[in-house]
Amino acid sequence: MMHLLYQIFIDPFVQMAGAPDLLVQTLWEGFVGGMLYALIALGFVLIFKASGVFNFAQGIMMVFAALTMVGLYEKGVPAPLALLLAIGVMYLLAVAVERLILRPLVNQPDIMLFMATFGLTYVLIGVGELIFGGSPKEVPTAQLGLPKGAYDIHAFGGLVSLQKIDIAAALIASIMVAALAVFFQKTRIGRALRAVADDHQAALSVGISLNQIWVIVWFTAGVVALATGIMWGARSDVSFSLQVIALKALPVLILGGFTSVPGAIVGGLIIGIGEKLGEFYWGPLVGGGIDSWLAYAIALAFLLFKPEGLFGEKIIERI
Amino acid sequence: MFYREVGQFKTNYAADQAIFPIRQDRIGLALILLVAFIVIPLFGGEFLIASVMIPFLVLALAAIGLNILVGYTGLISLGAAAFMGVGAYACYKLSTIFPEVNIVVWIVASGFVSAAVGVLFGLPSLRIKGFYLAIATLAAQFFLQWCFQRVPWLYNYNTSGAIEVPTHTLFGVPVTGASATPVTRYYVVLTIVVGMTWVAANLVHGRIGRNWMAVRDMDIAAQLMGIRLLPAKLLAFAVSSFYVGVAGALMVFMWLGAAEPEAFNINQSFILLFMVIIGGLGSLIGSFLGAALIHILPIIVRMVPDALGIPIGAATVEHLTFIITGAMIIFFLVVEPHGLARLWAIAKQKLRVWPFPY
Amino acid sequence: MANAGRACDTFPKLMRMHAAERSDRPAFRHKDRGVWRTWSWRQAYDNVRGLAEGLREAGVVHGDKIAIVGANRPMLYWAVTAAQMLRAVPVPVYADAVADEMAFVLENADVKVAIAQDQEQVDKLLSIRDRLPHLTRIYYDEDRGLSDYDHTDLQSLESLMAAGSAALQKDSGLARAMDASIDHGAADDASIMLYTSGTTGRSKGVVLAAGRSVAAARDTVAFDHLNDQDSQLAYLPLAWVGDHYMNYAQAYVAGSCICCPEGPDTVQDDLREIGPSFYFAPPRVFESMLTRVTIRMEDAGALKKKMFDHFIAHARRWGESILNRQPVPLAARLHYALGEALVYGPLKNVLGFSNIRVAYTAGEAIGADLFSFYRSIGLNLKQLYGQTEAFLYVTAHPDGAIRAETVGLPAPNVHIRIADDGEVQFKSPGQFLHYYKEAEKTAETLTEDGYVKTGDAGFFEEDGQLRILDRAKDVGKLANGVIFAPKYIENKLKFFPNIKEAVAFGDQKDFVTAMLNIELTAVGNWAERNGVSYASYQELAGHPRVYELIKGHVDEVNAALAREPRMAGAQISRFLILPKELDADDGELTRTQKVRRSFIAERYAPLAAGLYDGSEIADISTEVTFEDGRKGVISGRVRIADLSPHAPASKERAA
Amino acid sequence: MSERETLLSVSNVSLSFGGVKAISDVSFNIAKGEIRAIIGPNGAGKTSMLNVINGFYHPQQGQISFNGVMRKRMKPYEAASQGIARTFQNVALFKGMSTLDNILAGRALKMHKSFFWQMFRYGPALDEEIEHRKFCEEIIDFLEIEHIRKAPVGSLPYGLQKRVELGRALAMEPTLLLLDEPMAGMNLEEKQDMSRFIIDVNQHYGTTVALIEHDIGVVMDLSDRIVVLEYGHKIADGTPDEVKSDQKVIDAYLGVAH
Repeated sequence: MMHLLYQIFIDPFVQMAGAPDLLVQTLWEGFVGGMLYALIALGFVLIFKASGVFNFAQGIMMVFAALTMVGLYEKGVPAPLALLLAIGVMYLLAVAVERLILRPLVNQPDIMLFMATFGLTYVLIGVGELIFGGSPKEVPTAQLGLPKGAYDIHAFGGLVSLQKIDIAAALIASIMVAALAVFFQKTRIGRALRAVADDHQAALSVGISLNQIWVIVWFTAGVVALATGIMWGARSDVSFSLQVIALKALPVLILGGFTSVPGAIVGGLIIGIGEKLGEFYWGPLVGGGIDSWLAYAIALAFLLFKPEGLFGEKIIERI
Repeated sequence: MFYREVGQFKTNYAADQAIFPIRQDRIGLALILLVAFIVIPLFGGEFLIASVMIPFLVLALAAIGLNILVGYTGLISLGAAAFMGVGAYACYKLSTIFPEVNIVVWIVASGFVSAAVGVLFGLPSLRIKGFYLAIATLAAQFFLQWCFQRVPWLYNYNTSGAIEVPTHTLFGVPVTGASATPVTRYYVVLTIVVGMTWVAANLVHGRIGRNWMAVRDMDIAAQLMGIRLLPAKLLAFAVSSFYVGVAGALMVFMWLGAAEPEAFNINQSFILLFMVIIGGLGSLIGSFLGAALIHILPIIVRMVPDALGIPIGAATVEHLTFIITGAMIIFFLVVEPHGLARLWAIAKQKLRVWPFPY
Repeated sequence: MANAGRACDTFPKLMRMHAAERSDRPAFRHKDRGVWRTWSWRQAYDNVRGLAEGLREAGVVHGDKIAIVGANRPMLYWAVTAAQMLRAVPVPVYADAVADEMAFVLENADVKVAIAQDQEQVDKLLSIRDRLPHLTRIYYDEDRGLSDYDHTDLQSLESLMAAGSAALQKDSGLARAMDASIDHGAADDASIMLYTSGTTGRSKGVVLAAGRSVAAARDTVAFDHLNDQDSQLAYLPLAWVGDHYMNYAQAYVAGSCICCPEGPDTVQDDLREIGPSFYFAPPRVFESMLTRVTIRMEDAGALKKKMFDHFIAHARRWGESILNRQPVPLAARLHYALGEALVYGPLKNVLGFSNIRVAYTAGEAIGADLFSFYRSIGLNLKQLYGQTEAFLYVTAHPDGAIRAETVGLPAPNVHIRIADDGEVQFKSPGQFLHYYKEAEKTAETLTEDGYVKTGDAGFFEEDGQLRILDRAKDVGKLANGVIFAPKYIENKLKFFPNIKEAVAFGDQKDFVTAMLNIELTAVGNWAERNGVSYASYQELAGHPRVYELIKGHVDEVNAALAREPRMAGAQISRFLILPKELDADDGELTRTQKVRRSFIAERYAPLAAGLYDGSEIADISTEVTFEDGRKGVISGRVRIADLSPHAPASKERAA
Repeated sequence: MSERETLLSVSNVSLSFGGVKAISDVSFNIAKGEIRAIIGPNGAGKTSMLNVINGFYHPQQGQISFNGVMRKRMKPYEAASQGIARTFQNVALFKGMSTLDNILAGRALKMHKSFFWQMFRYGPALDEEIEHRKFCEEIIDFLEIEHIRKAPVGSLPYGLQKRVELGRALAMEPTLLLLDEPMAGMNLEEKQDMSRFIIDVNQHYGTTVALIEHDIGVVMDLSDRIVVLEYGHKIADGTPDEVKSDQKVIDAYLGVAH
């Protein structure tokens, strides 16, 4: 018994202190993962804020977008053009979603829209696999101007290896987050998007129809998904197994709250880093693979104390 | 049109509160049971019984379980398959530890294990609501699935990592394993499903069902009427998990004969949720209809191209199934958000007031 | 059995017999608190005895008058029998009567005890109590809202009955006395007093004798083969002879079951639930039912509508022949059978008519179309002609010879003759004794040889069936001498679903005119379909397009009148649509919903004048009574429409 | 009125949401058997007051005692089990259920038969169900809603929904009945009906009623005493006549409305 307690509560920290380079390496990987989680979560937040839809398909949109780009490339389309085409496809998707799902389901309870995004998930999986096949694909990083290789830094009493693609991912993620923040705060459309979350009438007064706003939001979320998908893909491969990773963005949302951009970032980092640390230092105790659920457990633990998330608005129930 | 309700008056509350107050419904139900218990075993082929009816019944039972939670109590769960897994593994362990006990007893008992686990994962439901709760149930899904993979004790340290069902007998007749005939397995499944459906109907039509629905429709008002949310929700989790767990045990023991942890993955959870949504939230009939549609659809997708002579790969069939399922969900949500059950209710209402339109 | 030999010539004796012979058969049902409470003949009889004993102890004796005010409730029917058991005379009063009307009846009848259904009726009774010196006690059935009332002279029937039953239980002497009281009941006892609706003038209390009532009911029960397997829905006013005869008297004779609906809003549902085998309704009920059928079918899908119309057309062609067991080609029969499965059967099911063996309509003339519609879908609907003074039946349709225009052959043991001036006169087994306290009126109504003057003009058709034209004194002549039968014309108008009420004028005038009421449901529905917007009944009634619509109907009536030689000269030349619905509360209709023509002519004098002075618009301002009893004034301009008459059918075409 | 026993007393209650004061230092009491109205302009804190009374909100300051018992933080279901029932400003019926089931749901506290019997809908469970159905039928009869007994409440007109909601509250056999704008959105006739029901409930069942209502005419007719709130403060408290002639009330409220 004592041994078990020791293994849980003491030993991991001894390990961390004993090999700081490994700790830093783990933290870095957690950080990069966290940034990407944050990016996926951001897609959710965008859509939730503007249309009140909890878009379960966000994860699959990421896979679908990346798959479209890579699939087109594999079919002989030059990479930059494939990227542009993929962006175009995401636009078409946004239009289709607005037409076929949002518009007919407007005024239905939120749960209905949530369920509809399940349907969307399935359709996207089916279509993606039907057209591009189910086998994993490699992202043409070079053609997209993404770096390869790693910087090896000798520090913390050992070797810390920073993959260049990870650095690029972290940078791009940061840039996108910043860009979105600026977009929301400073631009007219961005303000309209924020307004629409609170009051549909207010949005109309800005001169943009609700339907246009939905298209814009879904398109933006699609572009974010594309970027995220390429990053993840570049780190591993593009395949539908990425979808499970996308699901990890959900605990991020719980943590950060559905409506908060900073929440998505902080939540992403907490989950990303917590998960890596947990898997690396505690995972072996129970046979490993705990990263499949650890993120949820962390989020759940937070949730029990703060049901509205870290940055969510305090819920005052009115009757 | 077939309903002739004139003269069907009730002289006491017991008759008026009956689950099937209309005589024609009772006759219809009796006919369905007659077909299920006699016609299908007598005239159904092995394919119909083993590949259509048994899976349909098992999935319907799971859908009823999930419907109790999602449809009747309004708590979304994305982890139903994991609870099927709990039932399956519990039954597996129980029957290997005590092989001499009747397997049907263990199938039912495994429901209790599932219910207990369900209550555990239902605890956060008091503080967490709506989408947050839906995501929280994913924790159950991933954690339990991880257990099935990583806890060797659960699968008796088999090298394959899968569980396989040995032969068990009931009154000397093999009911599980390779030597059990489909008809025997069908009867076991059918009896359990019919019995449990009856119990579910009793529950949802009584005080407990009303409390669940009150919590679902307006939890604040429910509280102010003295309904305590946590017990009501936990009971829903327990009953739901019980049903789903028994369905899981039936799935492995009566249908597949063996299972890997992947059988209980998140996709299976989604499929169950689809059955409930397409079938109709808050409807037992809907659970059956949804299960029938979602289970039978792929069979048809597979058979149609064959029948038309179009060669089509197994992978393509799967992709098409995905697309059709997804499109169908969207279609149903747009056209009839309350699912097949509502269509059935509308059709029934039309028949009752025929020739009037409403 | 003690009473087997004795003839049952009173209702208490009949009830005692049923209690013995079919003690467990249902006698009464009442949908109360959501389910059909049922009382067997035995239970009902015991309850009645309890009530009777309670009333006796309260001092009710032979000859006392007991008012009964309320909707159809077993308890109130029992009160009727309980009164009869004591040889007192029950006086049912229309439940929707306003306090003033009620005061008249109760005062006139010297009522000693009043039995009320609920708080509403008790309130009315208390408000008129000063005018009723003989009234000693009030009993009520439903206690809601009454607990705080002064109970000195007020008591619940429930407790009265309980006390009475307990007393009978305890004291066998009392029980024997009650038996004796039943035995003492004699055929010529006054059994009930029903007030006429008073189409003309004040209402009169018609006193009916027990023996005659039972005898009349026996005849018709045999005529229609009613027995203890039958059931009927009692939803018509207790005070109306129709209810007293059809439900009370016939059920007591046949031993069938009286079913009381839950409330006025649920009659249609309750009818469907109980599925009676015998049904009685005035034409307006059948009419509004058909209107609803038509309106609901308007909303049906094109295919279903087509199917419905097709089979209804087929039924109109063959249905009555099939019902009348006349020879019909096999193909048509099969076609009809298919229709029965697809349309008629389900339609009868939703209307609650599936189990009906015999249905009657009476009280007013019924439109031929309306009448044959129900018959064509297989409902054995028949017409009867009668009045309170006859204890309802004078004539009735025999099976197999049923025509909408006639009211049938004389009922068993009824003698009918047409007086020289065309008035129908009869002598019947159920015939009344006299008008209460109105010897003069009684004498006026009876001929010297004991026939009753009906006041209706009519004649016998060749097959011996009676045909009623109108109230004899209403039949007038136009200035040019043409016969003018207002009711005849009004009925033709009212057969259109869009027209609710019609009042025709023309006596001593140059031409015929009419004031109409539109039927809000039907016309409102039409308006919705045709994009006619309106904010109020008044606006809809005055809408030019509604005038056009109604004008079409009036024109059709004219065309029909033109085909009848006797009536061709009495076509409608001008009409208007009244801006408000005629209402019994305003005195424009009787409580049985018959129009009071002269009253209306007076009340709407400017309009009546407008109809004849050629003006296109007339102004009117009139008082109305709202639902809650408040009064208000409706005023406005009413348009008057002109029509050109049709040429009478030429002799050549007729030949 | 003063000699009547106090059923509920609210002392110095303050409530705020994230710094915004909804109720500031309000005290008043409700006597047994009376009809007590709480009136005031929109946003005066009336609904919040009801929410405090039935334990849905917890005041930061002040105390509430019910039936002589001081209470601290109370859960809504505890308030319910002590006999406080409630209707809502925006009808809060169980939309997926019939009228009858809604009212039966109001009997939740009185039904106890075990899960075991419920499973079979037999024996004690069925007996209990029938017993409570009987009780609910009395309410249905009382409120004259027989014709919509089996109708899904979502499809009913607003006025009837309000009536069903009252029925559901009555099913709890409450000692204190809180009505939040029972006549909002009703026409004259429906208002008269509702007033009659409220008076009947009060007189014949002896139920104490506290109600919020905007129709001043109705309030003056119905209530024994009235509390007037404005911006979370109590500005008047007394009989209808006293309140009507109170200058502060006239300035703040009545003057505007009339």
